[in-house]
Amino acid sequence: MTPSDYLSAALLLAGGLFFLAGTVGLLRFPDIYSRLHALTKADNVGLGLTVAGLAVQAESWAVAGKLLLIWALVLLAGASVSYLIAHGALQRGMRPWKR
Amino acid sequence: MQNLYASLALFLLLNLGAGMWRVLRGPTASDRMLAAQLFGTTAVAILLLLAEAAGSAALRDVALVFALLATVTAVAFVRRAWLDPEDENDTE
Amino acid sequence: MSAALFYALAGTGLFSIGLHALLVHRHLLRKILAINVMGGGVFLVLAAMATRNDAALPDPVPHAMIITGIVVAVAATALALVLMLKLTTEAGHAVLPDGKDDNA
Amino acid sequence: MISGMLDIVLALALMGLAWGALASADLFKAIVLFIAFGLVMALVWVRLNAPDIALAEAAIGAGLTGALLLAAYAKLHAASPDTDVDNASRVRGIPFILISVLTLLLTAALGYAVWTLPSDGAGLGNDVAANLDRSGVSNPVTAVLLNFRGYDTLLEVMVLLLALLGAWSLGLSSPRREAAPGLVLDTLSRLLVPLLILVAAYLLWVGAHALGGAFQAGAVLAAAGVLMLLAGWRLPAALAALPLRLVLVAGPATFLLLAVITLLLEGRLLQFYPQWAGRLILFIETTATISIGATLIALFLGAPPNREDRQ
Repeated sequence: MTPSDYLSAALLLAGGLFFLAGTVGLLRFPDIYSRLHALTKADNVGLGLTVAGLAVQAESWAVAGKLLLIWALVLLAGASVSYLIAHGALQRGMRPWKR
Repeated sequence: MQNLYASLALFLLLNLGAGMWRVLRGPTASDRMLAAQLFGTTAVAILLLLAEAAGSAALRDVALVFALLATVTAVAFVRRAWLDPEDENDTE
Repeated sequence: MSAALFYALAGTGLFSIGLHALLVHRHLLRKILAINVMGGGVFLVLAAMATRNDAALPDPVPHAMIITGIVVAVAATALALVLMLKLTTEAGHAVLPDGKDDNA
Repeated sequence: MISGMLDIVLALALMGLAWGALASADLFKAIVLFIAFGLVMALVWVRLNAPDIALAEAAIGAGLTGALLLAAYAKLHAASPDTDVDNASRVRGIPFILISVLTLLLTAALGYAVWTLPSDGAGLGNDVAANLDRSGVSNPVTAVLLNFRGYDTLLEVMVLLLALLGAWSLGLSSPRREAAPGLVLDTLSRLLVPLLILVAAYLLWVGAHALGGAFQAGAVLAAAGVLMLLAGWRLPAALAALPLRLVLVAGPATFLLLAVITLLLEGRLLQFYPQWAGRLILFIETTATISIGATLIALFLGAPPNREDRQ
């Protein structure tokens, strides 16, 4: 293992951790808004760290660029869809959870 | 490193299986759709890991198409299939 | 057991799950999903058979047939959905009648 | 070891999702489970060393089919509000037991047939590899689709057109007026649609030597159109009659014309001269991509655009 392998492994493992956190949040949080919050952590940070871990290993700049493009797309789509769902939920009168 | 890629792919797949509970459980349509959205992102990550493990650059194109097309499904839900009177009992 | 044989058997399982649901359910949307699952099972058997002699590259002919099949399946699904909607606007529901209802 | 476990988990997920999609009481839940089924299916194609199929499944199985089903679910609800009530209706009693027993017997027979298939079937892989350099492309799947078995693809674009004719002839209309898309969806579609069209062109171009091809490109193009429709775009009335129909038949017509020409010149359907094959295939694929995309968009709408606009 070279130093870049260690860096890549650390990033990938951290990414996996965020995916786990996102899933746990999706399962455990009480309402749609907080679940959205959990979901976007997996979307943005989990995939971001995974992409970063793989980009460290990438054989060329083009590959790293394509990885970043995929991440950027998921970011854009995730943010927009989350807004649309939260907006729709509010319009339909779903109230945020209160203790 | 090969083992790490494959194990992480397996781990993400199991994660996806756990998220299935939210699809089954609901309670609202939007919750189910949210879980499907997470599946899409997880599948993108799994594809990228498998691409690295198999050394197959082409799989990144599959991941790219996945990322683009999952959005269309989600927008179709928000714009069409989200029926107006949604159950209010959104807490467990 | 090789991975190819394993997936081929999974494909037959999918085909059976789909066939059972197709015959048992009366709601047309459910039947459309069932046919799609059956198709997925068939594709899986085909693709598994393409990889069974462990060559470097799998047989491209079944792959081409599956890609054709996927596109035909989506077109057929779209047509079936329109037919279902037409029936629903005419009959008021999307459920096939029980055989017994016809005698009444 | 780990890859074996991956296969087992994938196959189990596939079965579980199929079962859930077909047995769950809630229709919407069934559709979401079916979308997830398409996602897992695409991962299975990757495991089976079939990235070309994975790409088609990612575009169609996980994307377009989901949008189609969700839109149909909404229309079904509008046409029959109690559809969720009677959706659990199924065969019960003795017929149910009979069907289950017969299905189990059939499963056993099919499983036995698959199990006893010879494990060394040569297939056609070697023939394809031997003739690949005369096909005009270097991606074997594209070579099979557009050259060696071009007639399959010719019939397939015809099937698409027929499906659309069938759907249009039923005379449905979608009276539903949509709310304004809002700034976020509008911006999203303005960013994503050009990107989708670009990706479609890329897939069409690389299909000759790498992953891609007309079907995948057509499906991605269709996704662009569906996204525009969802964001409130409608085909301008001036384009709805003749221009739309020309685009829809461009692919099938080009294909058919080339089939007739090759039949007359060579005596064989779609037999290309090797030195011409590459260019002809790209030409057919380009028109086919546009027609496939347009047909799938029209199938998503389910009714001719001019009829919808009159509502």
